[in-house]
Amino acid sequence: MIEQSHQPENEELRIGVYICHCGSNIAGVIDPKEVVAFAEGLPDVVHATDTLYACADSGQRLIKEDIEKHKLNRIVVSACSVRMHEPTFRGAVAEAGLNPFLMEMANIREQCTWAHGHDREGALQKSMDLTAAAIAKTRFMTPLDMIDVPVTHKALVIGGGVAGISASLDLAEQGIETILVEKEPTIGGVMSQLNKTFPTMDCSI
Amino acid sequence: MTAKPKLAFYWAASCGGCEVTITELGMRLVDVSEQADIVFWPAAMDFKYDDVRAMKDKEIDICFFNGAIRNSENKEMAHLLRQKSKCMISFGSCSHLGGIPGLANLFDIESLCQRVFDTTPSLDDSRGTRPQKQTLMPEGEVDLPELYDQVKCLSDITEVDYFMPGCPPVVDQVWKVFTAALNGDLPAKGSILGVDPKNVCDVCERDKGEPSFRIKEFKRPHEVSLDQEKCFLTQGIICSGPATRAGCGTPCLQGNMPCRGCYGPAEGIIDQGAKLASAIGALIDTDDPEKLQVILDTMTDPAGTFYRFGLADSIMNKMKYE
Amino acid sequence: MVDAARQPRIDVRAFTEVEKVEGFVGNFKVTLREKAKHVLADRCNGCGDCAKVCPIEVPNHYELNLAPRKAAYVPMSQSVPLIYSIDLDACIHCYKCVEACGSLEAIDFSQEDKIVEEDIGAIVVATGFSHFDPSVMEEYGYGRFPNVITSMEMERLNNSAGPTMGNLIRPSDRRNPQRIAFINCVGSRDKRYIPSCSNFCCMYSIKNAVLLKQMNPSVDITIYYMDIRTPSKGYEEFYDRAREMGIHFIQGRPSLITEDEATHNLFVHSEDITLGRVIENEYDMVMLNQAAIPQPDQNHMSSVLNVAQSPGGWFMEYHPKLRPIDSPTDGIFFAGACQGPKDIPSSVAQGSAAASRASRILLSERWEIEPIVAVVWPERCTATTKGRACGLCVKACPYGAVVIEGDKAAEIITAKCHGCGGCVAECPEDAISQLHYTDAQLLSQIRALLADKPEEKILALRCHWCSYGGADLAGTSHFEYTANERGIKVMCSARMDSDFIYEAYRLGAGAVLFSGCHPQDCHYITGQIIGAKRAVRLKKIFERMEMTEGRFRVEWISAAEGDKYARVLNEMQDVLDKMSPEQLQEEIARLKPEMEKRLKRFPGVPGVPEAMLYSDNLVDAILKSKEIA
Amino acid sequence: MSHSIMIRTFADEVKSIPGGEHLELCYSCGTCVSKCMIQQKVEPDYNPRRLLRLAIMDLKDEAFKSPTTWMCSECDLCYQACPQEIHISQVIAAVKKLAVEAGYTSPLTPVSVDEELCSGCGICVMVCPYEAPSLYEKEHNGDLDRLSEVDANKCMRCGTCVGACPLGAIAREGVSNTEITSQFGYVIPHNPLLVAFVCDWSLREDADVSLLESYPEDQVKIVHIPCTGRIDPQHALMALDSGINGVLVCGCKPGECHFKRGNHVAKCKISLLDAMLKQMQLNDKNIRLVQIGTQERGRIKYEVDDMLSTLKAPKEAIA
Repeated sequence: MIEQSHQPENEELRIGVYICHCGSNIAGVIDPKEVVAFAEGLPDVVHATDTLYACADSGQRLIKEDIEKHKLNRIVVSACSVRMHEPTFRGAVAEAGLNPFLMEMANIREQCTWAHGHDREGALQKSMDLTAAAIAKTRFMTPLDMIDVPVTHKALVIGGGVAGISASLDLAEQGIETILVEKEPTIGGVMSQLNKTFPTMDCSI
Repeated sequence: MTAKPKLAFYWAASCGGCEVTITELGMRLVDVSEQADIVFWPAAMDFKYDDVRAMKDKEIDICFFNGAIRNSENKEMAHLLRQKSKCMISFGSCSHLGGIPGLANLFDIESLCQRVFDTTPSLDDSRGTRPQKQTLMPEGEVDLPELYDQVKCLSDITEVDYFMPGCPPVVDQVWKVFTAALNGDLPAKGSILGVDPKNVCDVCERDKGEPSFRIKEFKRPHEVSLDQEKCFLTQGIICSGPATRAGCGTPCLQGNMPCRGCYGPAEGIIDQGAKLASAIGALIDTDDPEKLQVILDTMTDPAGTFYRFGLADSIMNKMKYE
Repeated sequence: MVDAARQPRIDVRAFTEVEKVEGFVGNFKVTLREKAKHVLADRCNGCGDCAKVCPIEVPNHYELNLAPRKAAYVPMSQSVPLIYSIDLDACIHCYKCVEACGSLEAIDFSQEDKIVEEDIGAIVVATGFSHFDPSVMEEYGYGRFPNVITSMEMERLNNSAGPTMGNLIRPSDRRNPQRIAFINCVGSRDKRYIPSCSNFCCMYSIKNAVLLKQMNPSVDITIYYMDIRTPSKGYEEFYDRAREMGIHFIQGRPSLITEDEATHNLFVHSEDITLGRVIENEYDMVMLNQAAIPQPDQNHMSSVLNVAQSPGGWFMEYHPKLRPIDSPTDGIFFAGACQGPKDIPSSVAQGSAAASRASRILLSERWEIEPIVAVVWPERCTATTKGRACGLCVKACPYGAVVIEGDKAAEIITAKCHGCGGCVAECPEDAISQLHYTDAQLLSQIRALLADKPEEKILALRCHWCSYGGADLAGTSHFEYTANERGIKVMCSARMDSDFIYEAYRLGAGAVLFSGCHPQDCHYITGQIIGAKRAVRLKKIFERMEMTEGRFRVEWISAAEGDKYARVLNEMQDVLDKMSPEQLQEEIARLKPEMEKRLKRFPGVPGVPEAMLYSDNLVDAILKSKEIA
Repeated sequence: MSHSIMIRTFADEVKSIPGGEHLELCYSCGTCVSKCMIQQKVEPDYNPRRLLRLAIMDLKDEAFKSPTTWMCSECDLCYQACPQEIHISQVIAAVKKLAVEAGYTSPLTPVSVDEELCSGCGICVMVCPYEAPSLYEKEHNGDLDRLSEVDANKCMRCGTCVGACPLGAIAREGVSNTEITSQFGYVIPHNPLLVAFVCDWSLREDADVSLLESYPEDQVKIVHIPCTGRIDPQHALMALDSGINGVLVCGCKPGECHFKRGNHVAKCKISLLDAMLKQMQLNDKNIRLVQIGTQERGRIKYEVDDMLSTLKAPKEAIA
């Protein structure tokens, strides 16, 4: 069972904030520097900057170096969707020795500049608020450890068409026991119904 | 001093409304009688057919003949009066177009008789009566007029000089025609007298239809509260005004009732009912055959509506009887 | 096919369906239904004697119903596994097959479906695609004009293993067609049916044209197309070859096919775009190149596997560019056309890719999962305070991960907890928290979002899997909506605590959106149901408070419904726009005491007082900082 | 929240007019061009796809002068067929609106109103699918006379108003009342067995048109009309009255009228006429309306043959 972990007593918060341009995807609608200026005025923010592509190697390197240089212990990245780059930035802060769960993203691309392209002022205000909310969350974030689970070494492939057969063969050839399930009485799928196939015009079966 | 012109009035198959119109001339009739002699007017005075038979040919100057030709008596009198008159005026809708009696042409004679003598709700029970050509009276066997199986217009059986439409012709138009006739101002033979140009819509003051107006349901005047200002068609009420000759002075419209078409087809219209179907059919709002049938079903009697006065003069009538 | 059958580590289970998938990465429990074949697999030797004697013939679905099969059958002679089945829907129980099978005794009419459970570490989904039925497009006359056929029918009609042994005939009179038209994009790239491109049909129709031309060079073939798309290696060259062979290409999408009743010849009406002229050409046969569509049971499979569907119904990958093989659920991967139409090379490549993604897990001894699980403060549980646990947390958990033993406080079994947060929000004593989504964290976020002009803002609570994805898709598709939206993410609508919503209104929020997955899409089995019940309760409470309708809105928005997300937000903005500022302020002020009343216990939650204190300062800083900026 | 879109180009202008929004979705597949019959039957330069293209490419002047701008009758067959669901007729209407605002006028000759005959009854205003006619007042002998006038830029020449006008005040070249009635009936010494009023759009295939024209004149007389909305039941009755045995009205299938609703108008008129013939105990089978779909190749011959073989004089059928 996992214990509720607590923030170390009297830990001084040192938050680093990164506002991504994402080329013109974000910077084409709002001025990231304005968000930086805004973030600098918030409590515990010791470093805020904009960056052309936070997810690029250079962007990640910047964050890692800043963690060292400014002794940052919380990171906020205002960039794209967590579905896009949360693993990237978690990896980056972890490499700098920070617990990956002390990084928080604000989605100012998909859910802001892309959705409010014709309302620049509205998008700017929203970017600031989303960044502030991420900063607020980091204030109460605690280091967390991944949970470790065992693995059953057996694969299930659902569908016996060309993709399923290919996956099954590759799995099996790596030594993995594989169950290939097909709802029809024969495997082969659509491919087996075809005459010759392009571009080599060989037989499909 | 020349002799006063001689006038005759006769009613064949009609309701008598046309006769009432003439009496409605009131004191102006006195002027007429000063300028002309009324030599035959069975509805008002005691004349016998034999009096007419006794006249010389063309002795009557003008004969106003109202009513359709329904039986042998109507026909015989029409021929007789034609023979005795210089000028024959087909007076009123029945004589002109068959009128209301003409609607009988929708049915065969036996089913009409069944309705009248057997199944009319006011009858206690049928005695199977049918009109007879001869009947036995104390004085002996009498010949009765024969009922024809078809109602005809006056012009169908004899030559007519002028037509004067209306059910009945309105009194002001009658006076105009009388004055013109007495002054010898009648137009070319075959003309229609006592009418105005174009159609009823031309003189109707109501607000006309709007673009893309369509009829979703036909209603009868008693089923709705009618707007005094708006065109009847836009209220879903069939109005015969578009295909009907002007001249009546629109008493129906002023009484907030739609035009019934008694003045007959306006100039340029060959068949009043078919033309009305063409105009009003184009206003029906539907693109679905089933819905169309539902809308048509709201019109209880299309032939009776579109040919209310003109059935006996219609092409369909010709197709049926010729 | 044969390789798969021969590979000893592949266990081919044909005629089998997946009924249920439970568990998590490395530890799935899968229920399979092995449908009864009425033939014993270990005894059948595939000799086919049963089929020879079977007197019943029914259309063979595998041959697109162009040829018959028996009630005792294999769909094709090369079936893998080569085990016959008895189709009981067609069988008349004459038992001739039993006789023919003789001493093998492979036929068993008493056989029933078998339910099997398997422990699985990772799953590759390769359920493939289906074909659009062109009979709904009346303009092409499929189903009414006998000589209009589909591309799959064409496959069987020119296949040497097909019903005509590869002799292409036209259905109306069995003559060999001389003039054949192929129509591309039938149903696809068509907003009325399938808006997307089906990927492989261009090449596919060129392939069939080349094939027919090779078999009979005198055949005249015309391909009607809108665009020819040949993006992969060797494809353009193949297209060139087809042109050189004399196959005609007409750019122009036919609007209509008419048929001569006597000859059953067909007339294709189209514009020749290059000429700008309407043309009408006569053909003996027309082939419609049908769109690829998701499998008819794709929705069902999506529920069984708990994976989302993209617009169009295909399975939705974790990320279209960066993680195209992964499903959003760890341990489940997609291969082939189930994720979107694909040609054979891509499907094969994806099969390999999925195998490789899966083997990362399958070849590891252990696997790490995110620690976003629930934790209990035992001292706050009623078991401790009142001597008896209320058990609401146990009821809320879709996984049985919360247990209460005797008079002890509730406990979370971490390995079973998926981290939906339902128990956290349901606990009346606020005795449970969720790591990484604590009340303190979420509260400070809410207060930061509503710091500036809260009455203009629409606070949107979205679940991670669906509605957050829907909001992403709205952005990706550039569906614009009001910039007054302020989004906050939790894992599941089950975590959306009433207190958050009361707090938002107490702070003066203009409107609040409560949005999660559709019930069948919920990533946590029944998490959405818990959230939905709470949302309904809240709705009633706000109704009783006479809150303006629309200021609290509950919507289920999937990751594929970007348009809906944008529409809902714009509608909510309309609600606010319809109120005058005074009216809104008056209502906010009127309801504030009501909200405070309901939030009485909230400050007692561990972390919340600190969060309140902190965010008061933060709000000041935000306002000041905005002023300067 | 609404965002005002800047209008910079002609395409923007078209898109800013309701109906024009989806202009740029067009991927030039040509479905609209071949679904439409105008190019095939009337105007070789008619091409909706190209008009959309002209608009997209800001070729304003060419777009305004294009016959497509003026000849689209908004039948919407192309809209139903468009895979991009572009409401093409509305896009064209948007271009036309701009063209009219810019002072361009329709090259089509509209129907004409004879002021001497018009009574201002407003029937034409009500029946027109294009809102082309309107009523206005004009001084005439000191009185204000109400008359109808036709907006030449709106009139598509379907003739529905011509059929409905009670006084024959509206005419369209080729199908005025006298031009129709001079082709058969009382004025012709030897009338055919059958007179067929054929809508020019109902026979999509040229093959069908030639089939129809192959009947000898003494069997079938074809009266070409722009739309079955033009028919007048009077003409049908006159035909029968003058000794012709049958009248066939041939129009487009419901939903496929070239002029929006002319085929419904015809259906209504013929249904009314049928009802009256039935009341009169006349055979209503001798007047027949057939509505032919775009895919019903060869049906016209079947219908004409069927009618010729069953024709009976109306009077023979009296019950």
